[in-house]
Amino acid sequence: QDKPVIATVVKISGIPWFDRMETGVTQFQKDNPDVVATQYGPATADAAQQLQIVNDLVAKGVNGLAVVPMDPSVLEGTLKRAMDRGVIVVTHEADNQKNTHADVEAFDNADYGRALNERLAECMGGKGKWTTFVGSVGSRTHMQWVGAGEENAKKHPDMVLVDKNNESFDDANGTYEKAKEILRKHPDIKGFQTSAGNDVLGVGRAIDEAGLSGKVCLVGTGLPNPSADLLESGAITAIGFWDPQKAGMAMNSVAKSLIAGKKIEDGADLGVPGYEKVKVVKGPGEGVLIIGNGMVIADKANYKEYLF
Amino acid sequence: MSATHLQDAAPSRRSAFLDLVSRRPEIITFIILLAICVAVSVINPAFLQPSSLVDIGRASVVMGLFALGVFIILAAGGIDVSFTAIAAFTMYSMTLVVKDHVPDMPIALVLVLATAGGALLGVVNGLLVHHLRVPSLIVTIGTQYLFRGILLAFIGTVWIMSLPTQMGAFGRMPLFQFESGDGRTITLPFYFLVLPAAALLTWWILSRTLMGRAIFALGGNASVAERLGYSLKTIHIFLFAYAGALAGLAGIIHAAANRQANPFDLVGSEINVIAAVVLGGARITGGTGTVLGTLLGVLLIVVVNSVLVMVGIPSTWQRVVVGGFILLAAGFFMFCQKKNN
Amino acid sequence: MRTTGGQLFMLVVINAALLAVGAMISGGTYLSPFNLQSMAGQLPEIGFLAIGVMLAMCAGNGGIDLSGIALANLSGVASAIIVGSFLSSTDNETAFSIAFIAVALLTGLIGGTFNGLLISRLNITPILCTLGTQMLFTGIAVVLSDGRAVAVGSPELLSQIGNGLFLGVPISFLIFVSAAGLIAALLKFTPFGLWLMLMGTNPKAATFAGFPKARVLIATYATSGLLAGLAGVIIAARNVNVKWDYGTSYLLIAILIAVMAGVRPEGGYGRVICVVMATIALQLMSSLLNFGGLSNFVRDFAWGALLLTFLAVGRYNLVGLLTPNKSRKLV
Amino acid sequence: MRVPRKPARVATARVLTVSGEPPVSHASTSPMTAAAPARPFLELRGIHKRFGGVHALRGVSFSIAAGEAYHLLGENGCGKSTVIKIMSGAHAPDEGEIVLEGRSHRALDPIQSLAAGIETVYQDLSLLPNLTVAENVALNEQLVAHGGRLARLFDRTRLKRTAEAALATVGLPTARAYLNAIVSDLPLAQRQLVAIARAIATRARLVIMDEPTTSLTRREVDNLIAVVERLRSEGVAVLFVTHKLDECYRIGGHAIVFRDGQCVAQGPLTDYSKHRLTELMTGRTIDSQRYRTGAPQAGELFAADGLSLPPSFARVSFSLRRGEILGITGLADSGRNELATAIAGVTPAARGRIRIDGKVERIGHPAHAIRLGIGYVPEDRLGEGLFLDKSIFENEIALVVSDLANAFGIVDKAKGRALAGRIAQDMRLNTGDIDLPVGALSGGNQQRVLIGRWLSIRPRLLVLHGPTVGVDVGSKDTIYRVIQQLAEDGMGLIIISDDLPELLQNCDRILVMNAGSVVAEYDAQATDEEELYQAMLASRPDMQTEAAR
Ligand SMILES: Nc1ncnc2c1ncn2[C@@H]1O[C@H](COP(=O)(O)OP(=O)(O)OP(=O)(O)O)[C@@H](O)[C@H]1O
Ligand SMILES: Nc1ncnc2c1ncn2[C@@H]1O[C@H](COP(=O)(O)OP(=O)(O)OP(=O)(O)O)[C@@H](O)[C@H]1O
Ligand SMILES: [Mg+2]
Ligand SMILES: [Mg+2]
Repeated sequence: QDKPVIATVVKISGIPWFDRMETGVTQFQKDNPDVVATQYGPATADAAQQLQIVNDLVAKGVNGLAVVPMDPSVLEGTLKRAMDRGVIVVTHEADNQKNTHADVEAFDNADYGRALNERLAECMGGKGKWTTFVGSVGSRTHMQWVGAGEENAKKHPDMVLVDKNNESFDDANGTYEKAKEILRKHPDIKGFQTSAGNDVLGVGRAIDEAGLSGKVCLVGTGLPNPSADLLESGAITAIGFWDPQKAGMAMNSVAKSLIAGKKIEDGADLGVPGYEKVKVVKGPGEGVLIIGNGMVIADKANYKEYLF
Repeated sequence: MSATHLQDAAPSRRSAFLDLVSRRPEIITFIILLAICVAVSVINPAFLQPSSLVDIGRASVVMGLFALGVFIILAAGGIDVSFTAIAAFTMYSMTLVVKDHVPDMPIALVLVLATAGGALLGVVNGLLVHHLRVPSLIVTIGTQYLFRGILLAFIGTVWIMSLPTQMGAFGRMPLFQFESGDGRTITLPFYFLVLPAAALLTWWILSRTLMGRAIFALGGNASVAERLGYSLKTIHIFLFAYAGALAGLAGIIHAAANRQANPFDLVGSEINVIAAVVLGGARITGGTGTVLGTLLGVLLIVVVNSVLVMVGIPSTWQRVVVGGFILLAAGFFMFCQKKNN
Repeated sequence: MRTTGGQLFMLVVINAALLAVGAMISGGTYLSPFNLQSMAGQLPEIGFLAIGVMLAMCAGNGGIDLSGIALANLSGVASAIIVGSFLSSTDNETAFSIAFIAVALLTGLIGGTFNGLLISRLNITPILCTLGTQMLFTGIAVVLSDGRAVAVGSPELLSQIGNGLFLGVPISFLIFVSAAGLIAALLKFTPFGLWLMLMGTNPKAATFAGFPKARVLIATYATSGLLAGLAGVIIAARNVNVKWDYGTSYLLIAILIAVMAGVRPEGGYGRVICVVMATIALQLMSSLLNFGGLSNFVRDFAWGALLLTFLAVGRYNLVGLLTPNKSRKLV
Repeated sequence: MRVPRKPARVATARVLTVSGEPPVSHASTSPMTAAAPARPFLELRGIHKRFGGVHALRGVSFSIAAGEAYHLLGENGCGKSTVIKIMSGAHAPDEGEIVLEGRSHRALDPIQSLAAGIETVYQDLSLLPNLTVAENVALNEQLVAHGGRLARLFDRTRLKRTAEAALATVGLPTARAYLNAIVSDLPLAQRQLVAIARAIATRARLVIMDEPTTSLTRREVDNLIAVVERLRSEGVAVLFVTHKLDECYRIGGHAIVFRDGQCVAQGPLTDYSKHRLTELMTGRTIDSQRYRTGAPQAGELFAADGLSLPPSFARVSFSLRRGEILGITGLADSGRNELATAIAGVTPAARGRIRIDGKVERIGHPAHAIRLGIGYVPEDRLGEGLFLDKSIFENEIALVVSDLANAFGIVDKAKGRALAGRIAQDMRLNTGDIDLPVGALSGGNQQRVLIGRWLSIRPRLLVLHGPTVGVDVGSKDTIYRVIQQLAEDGMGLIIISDDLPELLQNCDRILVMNAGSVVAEYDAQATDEEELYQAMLASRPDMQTEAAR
């Protein structure tokens, strides 16, 4: 068949976030029968495994790649080779990716980190000890978020950042243990700003079990469904996220346009909610950076509007 | 026909301490553990509160259960790396079954079935190890991939974020609970009891039953044990079934404590568990070790991992510290043993 | 007593079968030069680590090297930072490349020697030792790079190593094959190799025969470290960047390959050619599954099943039914 | 030391009660003294066994009666161990039948055999190195009592009682510390006794001992013979496999001679002379005269001056000339083993000096010793000497691997193969295929490979520790001839052994060690076994009184 093939490659398959993204890819396929869109992903969260999949897909001969890099830097070499072979490359969550035609971001990372922190400060009443969690110190976006949060907290001189950048490895149990330890070391801690999807669950559980729900504030990236219980109990103050389904559709939409030889202009409409009027700037490499407006901050009051 | 001279030929002339250490290497583990606790308390007196103990106790449960299984296999001269896959497998499929099919299954039955499921997968290991006649390390690398592959490819990958109520309740059920000075509730969960119970059972099996002795016999020399009439097949099947059962139990407890069943969890932590058992004094070549030592080894790893924040080590440095520590402990261990010979 | 020919034969058959199946399901694209090149380019990094694991296993006494990928990453990170601090990868391409390779190999060598020293001098059990150094090496890489990816860039020489072709064959693959050949020769023709294999079968007898045991052990782990350094160079060359947490899944896969190659975990026996063939088999299979669009979880399952099948075939001497078996006469 | 009067009987009674039968019911079959029962206890009929291409047993038949002693004799590899494994249930025969107490079986399994009272002391002892003495001795008794089922409680008091009785019988201590000692910490001789203790810890009907005396000293052998006597008087049959013909005559009983997987003769030992037995076993004539014909050359080659390694030996001094063969003997704990390993650099002496060719040297490591031209053939050839999985070729060149390497570090394999081939010829290995793994050779050939290894570097001094332990008469002959040839060539040799005829036949001088010191020195030609034996026991008051008893 001559239909262009667009392969979406995610960080790891099977987890809720990327399952949600897959619904977007499926939706896109349904809406666009003139392309073949499918999603792939490694079994383990390892950049090397993702790299192998991308390599094999290029060898197989796809027309477009929509990649959510585990680690943008690791993919540079391979993506360059793919582009040299004429494959259209679109990335997501990788605003530093050099070898890409377009990187699609749901929002500006600094804006997002600032927004999370502002919500935290509001809950803390602008004072008290707080700390941050990242998936790992190597995760660029996470570091950007907490970095922007740290910057934002300077507006509130009474907020004291302690033991920052704890690594959670996106493991709820490990995060829980770490959070317990922090609660023990700093009995007067008032706030947590977390980054990886599972962090709110681990920290939230620690807060919940210590009977501190409502007394300690927790704002971080998380998905509405898993966080529902803890949002209800008050252990989680608010969660921030963007909808991976829409991001998946946006990536594929960009890829399809680029394959068709079109260009994405500033203010363009990708036909996906949250990406109706995207900002397009020059990226770090030859490609462009496409920034949407897909940020959502949800709390107990409104999380039910986004059940996934 | 006296043989008094034989008695003085028996090894002597070592200091009493070294002698003790060579018979009970777990003493070294205990000393290291103690030293860390003292050092940490000096650096940060906040460590000295009951909640530390409770947290460490709770954090040891899953690793402790795994370690007991690894230990019993190590004692028989084998190695198992598939237990995490078994745990993930039983944990996830059990939760799935309860959630979708038998929502009001009593928690006791859930635990029993998970244990039985783990044992069943263990039996697969045991049969393979016995019939393929290759070191169990190799077989269990294979079954680790196999079990995990089956779980993720055919059973499911969707995280179960809201557990069936009875499982959630089990994870939250307190053994005791108290309020700390600053108004925080400190809870030692009920499931903590599973670890000492399993440890006692393991100790009892190893030291009070013929099977226990047979396990050490197998670890001493498998072909000799076979010649003396020990049924290797029975031992292999029991061993791996037991370790599998502990893994299944650990998996369910992990899910209940975590309030979610994540099929990606656990796999990847097996080398750490083996390290804990070896730090507890069991030789990697088999035939030695004690249950107490195993528990001490687990505590050692848990404590080291959980005092990093207390001591204020920045997260970029944590791996260096843990790695360096394992080397130091292992070096000290070998130093004491070498001095003996 | 020895079924070495059988193991190799099996691996060759498996590889041939995988290629045939691949050709069938992909309608030929699987055998296209580009895909073959792509697969050949992918396998050296893990292949080097597997040879390292094999060497450690051959030394006996529970020998194993868990620190391989950690050391490979450390080599890349350390070298990128050190060399990057006084040379620029764009201005001085060749000098940068050569310096980068040299420092990475040296780092690997030092790391491996460190393992060897701990194991031979302090008598630390290899599994504990390399677990500890695995964390240590990773930790140092994190501290050096502050957890971030370090850019190496693509200076001419490095990029040739990573992506270049020679007579249609990826240069990285050629490097892998020649390094493997060199190690094979080292094992077969030098005193080191003979000592290593004899020592692996009976360490006590090795002492009595006056072997330089400590030196052999150190050399073994140092070689394994050097190979890790080489893997680090290839990773850097292919990916343009290095990072401390690259390839975490390689740890078990390297052991899997060694075992599939028939390396004896008790020590004393292992063949490099078998490790190379096993690496190729895993690569073929993994690419095959990606081609078939199957989920990567099926790959885990297939690897496990393949390994167990291998063991069963060896155990019940199914190869013996296929190959003419020269039965040795005992005296 | 307390010695229970009839420990074996104590064990009998106990086993009976455990197995659930009242002791009385068994009384009718159990106590048999000299009067042989009507039918044999065990009979083998036309047994065949093949291992791949090897036809190890070709129609073996013999029978064992209660209360009798049997000696299974034959060269290495003639099938002795195999037939034992068939009786103990470790192997199943390919053809033939096993008649046990009148019941015919195609094959036995280990538990069946043990339950019938067939106990085996294997050649490799089959001890569990990580378990305690008590467990090694008495655990199996409980296993057998439960019919091999493992889901049973294990009874510690009973373990202790059984172990104490059995240990006392073979003359080992029964103190708690000893019961709880780990077997791998014991010296070889004691391990052998522990293995024997295990065999008699149960209600044995037939005790099989595969070369049980290889590492026992003469006194321990005497003790063992006493144990055997008592077993026989209780109606227990004993089957020995041994290469020490002298011991057979001391024990008495029947000979069963194997050659090439077949039984070539059986009958009362008294019907056969030693010479005749040797002929039957080997199919050729070997005379047992003194091998030593040459004489030492002038000039000191090696001297030990006040060597000490407390608590094993102290102030040991002696010297050795070029071409001289020095024997060293003593009881197992006399320090002779440690002296041997000290010279070899395995357990370096703490004090004292060693002179080689007049130069004072310190030996801290085996590699040291080898560099100085001192070779050492360890007693435990499987554990410490050979690389079993590796070929004869690789085993033979192990010492010269680095010498065979050329300037580029490449080992010259052709040269190595030529060397190994020459050694194989010199040592008269009975295979020409030097690619065969050493593990596939018989014990005698393995020992020849091990000694042959030293021919590759021609050391100045060769220390042979138990050079013919477990080696048959044919191989012994070869080994002795090689030893003499080496001495002729000017090499100095030290033989550490408790095979006194061996020392008398081969040495110039013999040193006797006792309690860590050299207590006597004899000219080998002017002394005899009796004198040596007395010197080994002398000066230890407790033992003298015993010898008198
Ligand atoms: N497991 C086995 N596999 C192959 N061949 C074997 C095996 N066991 C024994 N054989 C062969 O059977 C023959 C008889 O061996 P066996 O062990 O019975 O000899 P033996 O009489 O005990 O010798 P020795 O006096 O040295 O103990 C030998 O030629 C040997 O090669
Ligand atoms: N697993 C095995 N595979 C091959 N051959 C074996 C095996 N086990 C034993 N044999 C063979 O059985 C024979 C007898 O072995 P054993 O260990 O009894 O030595 P031996 O000949 O009895 O020597 P000695 O008389 O000195 O004890 C040897 O030829 C040995 O190679
Ligand atoms: Mg034998
Ligand atoms: Mg023998």
